[in-house]
Amino acid sequence: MVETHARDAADRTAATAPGPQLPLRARRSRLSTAMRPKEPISRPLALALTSGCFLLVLALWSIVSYGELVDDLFLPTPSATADRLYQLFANEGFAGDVWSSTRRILIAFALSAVVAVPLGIAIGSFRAVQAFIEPLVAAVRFMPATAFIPLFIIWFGIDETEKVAVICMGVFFPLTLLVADVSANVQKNLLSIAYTLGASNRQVFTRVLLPACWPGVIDNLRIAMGWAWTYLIVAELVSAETGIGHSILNAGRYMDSETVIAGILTIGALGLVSDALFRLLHRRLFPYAKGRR
Amino acid sequence: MVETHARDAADRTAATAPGPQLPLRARRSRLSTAMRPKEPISRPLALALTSGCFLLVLALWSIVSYGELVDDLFLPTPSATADRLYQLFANEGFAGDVWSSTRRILIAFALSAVVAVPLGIAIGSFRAVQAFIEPLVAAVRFMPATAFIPLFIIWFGIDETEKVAVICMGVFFPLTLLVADVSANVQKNLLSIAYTLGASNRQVFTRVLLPACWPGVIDNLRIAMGWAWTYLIVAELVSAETGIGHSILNAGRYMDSETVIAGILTIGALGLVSDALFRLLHRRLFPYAKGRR
Amino acid sequence: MGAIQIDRVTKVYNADRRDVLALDDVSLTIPDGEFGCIVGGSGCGKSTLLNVIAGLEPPTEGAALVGGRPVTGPGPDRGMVFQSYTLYPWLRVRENVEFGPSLAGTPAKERHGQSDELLAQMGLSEFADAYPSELSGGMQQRVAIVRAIANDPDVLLMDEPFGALDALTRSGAQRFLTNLWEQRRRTIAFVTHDIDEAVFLADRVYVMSPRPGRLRKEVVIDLPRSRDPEVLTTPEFADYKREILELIHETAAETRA
Amino acid sequence: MGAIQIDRVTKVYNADRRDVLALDDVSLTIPDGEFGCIVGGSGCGKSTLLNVIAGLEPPTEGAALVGGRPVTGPGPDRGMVFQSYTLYPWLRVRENVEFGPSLAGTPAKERHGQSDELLAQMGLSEFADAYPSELSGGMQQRVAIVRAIANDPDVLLMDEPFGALDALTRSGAQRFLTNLWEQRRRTIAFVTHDIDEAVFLADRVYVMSPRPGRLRKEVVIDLPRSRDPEVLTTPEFADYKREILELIHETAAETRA
Amino acid sequence: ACGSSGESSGGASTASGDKPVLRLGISSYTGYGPYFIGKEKGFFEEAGVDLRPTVVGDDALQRGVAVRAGKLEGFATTLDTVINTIAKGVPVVNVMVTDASDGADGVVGGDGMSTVADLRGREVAVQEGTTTQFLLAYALQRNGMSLDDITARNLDPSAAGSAFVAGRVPAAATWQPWLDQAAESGGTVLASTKDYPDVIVDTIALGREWAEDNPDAVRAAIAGWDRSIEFLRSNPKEAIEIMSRGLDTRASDIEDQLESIKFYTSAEARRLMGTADAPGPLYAVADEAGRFWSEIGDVSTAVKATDALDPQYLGNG
Ligand SMILES: Nc1ncnc2c1ncn2[C@@H]1O[C@H](COP(=O)(O)OP(=O)(O)OP(=O)(O)O)[C@@H](O)[C@H]1O
Ligand SMILES: Nc1ncnc2c1ncn2[C@@H]1O[C@H](COP(=O)(O)OP(=O)(O)OP(=O)(O)O)[C@@H](O)[C@H]1O
Ligand SMILES: [Mg+2]
Ligand SMILES: [Mg+2]
Repeated sequence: MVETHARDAADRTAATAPGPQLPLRARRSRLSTAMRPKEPISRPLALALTSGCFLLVLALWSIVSYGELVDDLFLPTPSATADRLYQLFANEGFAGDVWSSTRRILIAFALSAVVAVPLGIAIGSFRAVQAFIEPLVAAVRFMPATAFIPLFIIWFGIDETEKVAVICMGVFFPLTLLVADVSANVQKNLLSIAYTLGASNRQVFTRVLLPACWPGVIDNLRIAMGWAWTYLIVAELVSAETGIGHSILNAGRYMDSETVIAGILTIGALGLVSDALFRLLHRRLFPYAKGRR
Repeated sequence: MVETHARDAADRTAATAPGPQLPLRARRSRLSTAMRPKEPISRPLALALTSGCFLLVLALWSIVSYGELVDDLFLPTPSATADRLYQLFANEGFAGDVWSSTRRILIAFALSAVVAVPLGIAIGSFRAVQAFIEPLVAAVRFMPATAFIPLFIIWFGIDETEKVAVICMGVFFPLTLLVADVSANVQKNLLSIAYTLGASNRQVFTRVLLPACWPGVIDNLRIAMGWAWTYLIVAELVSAETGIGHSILNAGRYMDSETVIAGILTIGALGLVSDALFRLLHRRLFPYAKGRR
Repeated sequence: MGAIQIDRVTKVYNADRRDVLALDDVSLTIPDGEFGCIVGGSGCGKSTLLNVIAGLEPPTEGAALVGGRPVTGPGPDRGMVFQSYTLYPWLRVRENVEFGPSLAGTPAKERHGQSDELLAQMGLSEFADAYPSELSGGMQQRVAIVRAIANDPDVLLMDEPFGALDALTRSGAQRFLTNLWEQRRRTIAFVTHDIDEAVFLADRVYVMSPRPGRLRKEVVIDLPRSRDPEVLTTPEFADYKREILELIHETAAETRA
Repeated sequence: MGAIQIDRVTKVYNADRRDVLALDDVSLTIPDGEFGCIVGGSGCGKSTLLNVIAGLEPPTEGAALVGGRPVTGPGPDRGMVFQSYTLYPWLRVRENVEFGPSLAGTPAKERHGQSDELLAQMGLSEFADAYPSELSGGMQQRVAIVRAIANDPDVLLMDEPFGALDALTRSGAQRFLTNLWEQRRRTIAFVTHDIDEAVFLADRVYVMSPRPGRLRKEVVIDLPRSRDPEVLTTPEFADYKREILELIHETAAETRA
Repeated sequence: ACGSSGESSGGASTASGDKPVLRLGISSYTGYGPYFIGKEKGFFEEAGVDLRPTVVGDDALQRGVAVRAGKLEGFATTLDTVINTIAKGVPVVNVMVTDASDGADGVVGGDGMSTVADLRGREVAVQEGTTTQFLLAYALQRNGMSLDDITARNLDPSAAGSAFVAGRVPAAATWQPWLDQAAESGGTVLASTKDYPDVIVDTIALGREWAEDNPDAVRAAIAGWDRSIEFLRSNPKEAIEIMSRGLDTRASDIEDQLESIKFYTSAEARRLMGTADAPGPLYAVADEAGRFWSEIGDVSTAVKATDALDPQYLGNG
């Protein structure tokens, strides 16, 4: 994610300034280089900055909580949260909650993707399909999944189906539009060439358009994963006996803010893991696509 | 959004087939052309398809509801919904709800944009800023705004501020990442040229990088608007005395599905309007950027 | 086999409510087995003409005929090579080359034999398992040409295939193409904006003029085959080049007037 | 004013953990007021060299000097024109041309006077209020050149500025540039992969060889000024062209071996 | 838990055996914990009903939605909420009182407020359409006021509690543990269900038709509940553990909560509900709730106690 070059940027600029005036010049250009848009920085510096940011957040949190600037009823200390996190996993079967949330996400995500990807590809590829369905999808995209919960209870009941439906509702429509963009951006020449090589419409679709779309699709699935977590919490708000969202909400009810924060951090961590997995998948599936982030 | 050419696609293909065998060929190629990826269609056909889709949805809704395939407690009829919509606006001051929701969205959206756009541009432009803050933003993106509501109530109270904060929380992080992408994609040559024309780092930033980012930024703001509505409903779920979300949720509790559907349709319509406004803004602000959707 | 005939073709694009007359009543013939080059300034309809022959764009009026049969859509009898690299990035070089035959259902064994032979002939054997992104631009264009050839089309349509190559790579690619053509003698319609390239490669050069796109003149290049780069510095070559350049300048002057 | 001196410049890029030696101990001088062309196959470091002179890339070793002063970063004394159109799309033609002076705080009135004059000289007056997207590629590159000139740099650095233009537009742009240069006599470093273009434009042609990028030879082009397109068909021209082509072929053969 | 509810989603009303299935919607409120005791210990099975407690959110009215949609046979919630649900056209009936809030719900005030009367003209966080709103209205009415005399801020009860503790609202209608927390943070509990016993009571509400069709199952559910309560009283430690697991709530939180809940068996329920001929004290509360919901304008007609309470299944002891 962070592009770096092995040598320090400041060193490199300094190298252009020969002679005795180097110290002063080097100092000036060090600053000026850091301020230069798109100038790469060294990998160690990048790592230091990234950790620095997380440490800074931790430090702020510590000051506010240990320093009792905020009641620990509302913001527990880092150590209390860590302890709670340990307790949750070690003794309270939190792993089960994590799993049931993850399972809901995976099912909903798979269902959404299974429909959104083909539909999106069709929208981006066939003007008729686009004209037919895109405006509807664009309108529904704005309709909040949360508002459908009462209807979903009626239609799907109160078990897993309903929770999965809420996530699907939140993920499906924007994902469809993103995938439509991907397939609309496939170069027309790639298709034209296939026709001149004797491909039927069907072959152009399956053997050119689809493979050309996959890398972009995987990228957008990664982005959509973030939304899924948001809607999961909304879904678990209404009815659930398990799940991270359920734990967070239950804990909120019993003034257990350690658990609330522990749950939120768990989701953040899971998110980063899913991001990383998607990036790995991308690299594995598309060895030919280099230089993507 | 729908690209069309003035002449019918089928006609055009047919024109290549001369002589007496035209009817048969024309029919075959009419179908085959429609199936050809990226083939443009005529504007009237596109319009017909778009309206066809909305009419189809309406027809299905009518069959299911008037045909009493579903209890009208759960799915009201179109006419009942229309009537309810009229009642809401005419006699129940629904316009006030619409306005208070819209106001929340506008404020939250403006606040998010005011921070996310500069921050995103900085992340995309300065490697150091990127290394520092992007991983944090990426992690927080997954943390559901809903889970923060209790904390927000404590920090911001129960007024508008809290609701605005929830929307900001939901919109800010993903928007920042999108804007970062926009500015990371600005061609480096545009900046290089400015340096050779004597620009300072500051001038490169304000006079090249920023103007180069605006069109993409506006595009992404349009997309982010969709999320804002989702979070609005979440915010109004926990605490609100007014707003479309409040109306929908309250109605949902009382099994008043006419109002639920009427509210959802209102949001969909508002969404389409905001989409259209952003597109118009884009065209007005960036007359030089042609061919964008 | 196939001569290419363009019969009174007019092509109008409907762009943004404004009609563009891209080709205005163009007729020309590239005889069977000949190498035809189409030159002309930007926007004179060269690409449009090629697309009409390929069947990728229907003409508004008139017709294109290949081997005497009217063109109604794209097909494997007319191979195409574009300027920008259009190899399938997810396929290895060999798979790209075998793409056409595999569409037609040719058995893998037969395909491999054929592609091995072609790749060897073209000095690309060692890259058979590479992805396009691992090749230089020149090599990519060579693969694109091999891909078109592997499908054994009657005619080859090439739209500025060497436009993005540097001088050295380009002259290599030109030699590669002429060798190939001398072996196989397919009809070729080759679009370029490099006059040197046109004169060096062609049996006939078709000079077009822009706005609206019209055929200005057909110049028969009567230079002996096989040509090698030495021909570039002969006075005959210089004469052809001057003639064509003047034609182009004239058309430009007319258009401006 | 400024001669361009490259003094034992070595440039190593650190790409994906693999180091690329883009320039290996290159020294050359383009005398004050001369037109220098740099040619060579793809990847031989032409662009890198220009970027080092511009101050956009620091050399790993050695130094570039312009007008005797060492280069430490980009500055308005060295104007740049790239191949791909780098006009600012949100600025009108006039505003693009005035971009440099406006950065320096030149008053609007003065700026306008100067840009009006330059645009008129270059036959671009009627497009002063157009956006770049409304211009053809050739016109865009002319505006890019005018933009560099308007800033009155000591030297002009041009990286394949005409690479994307068709033959006709290109020869127009070449004449435009030589006229300009003959009036103003700035030192020019011009990268191209078109040998014709190099010989036609240059006082000196610097031939480079790739992997690693080295200066192969400096060829002094002793053709009379002002040159017109007729010179392209003279035997002297052909000789220079052949010499350079052979140098390039040799370097290519060596690299492959 | 998801597994078992998944199986029953088909809406089958008879189980694997001959025992009718009773899917009962609950929330994670401690007062509903005994259902898990009865289920785990087999008390319901033995009595002749396959009772399956199913957590459906904090929002009791959504349990009503689920009953109407045929996703549940019945639900447990407060009497006032059932009245509200009936008013919306969901045909359910209360067959049993299971517990009473004994300090679990209340109204807190700060700023030197000490009585309900001090609420006049003040801002009070209270969620529309919920039990806490009913309790607030009840308390106000006992003090000669009504909801019109305060400024209501719509806020979910937990959020209301935390907003009060954080000093964001001067008063709030909320529940435990926020009431205790509010008192600790310097607030005063102005009124709670300790002051108004047997006003906020939890009941078993069943689909009217289902109850009529399965009278034995209803009686079995009541019998199972009785045994669960006996178990809770005799084996509190194990019972709390079962409840903690079932409700996914810490045992210590459950213990705290139990202090403000009074459980009833069918004997006590008979006293509160009475019989059709001799209505118990709950009839008055039910009538009041019916009136309340119709007055604040959510529904047009006031539900009568006789439409909401059906003591026939309690037997005669
Ligand atoms: N799809 C299209 N829609 C509308 N106008 C088009 C389209 N394609 C080409 N044109 C217009 O038709 C004319 C001819 O275009 P064409 O691409 O055939 O020219 P060309 O000779 O290939 O030019 P170049 O040398 O720049 O490639 C131009 O004016 C162009 O703008
Ligand atoms: N930013 C960079 N990072 C890593 N390697 C680079 C970078 N820029 C150039 N190179 C490498 O340095 C070498 C020289 O590149 P350069 O772009 O200077 O060549 P060039 O002569 O301009 O080629 P072309 O004719 O293709 O423009 C090449 O091998 C190239 O891959
Ligand atoms: Mg073209
Ligand atoms: Mg270069």
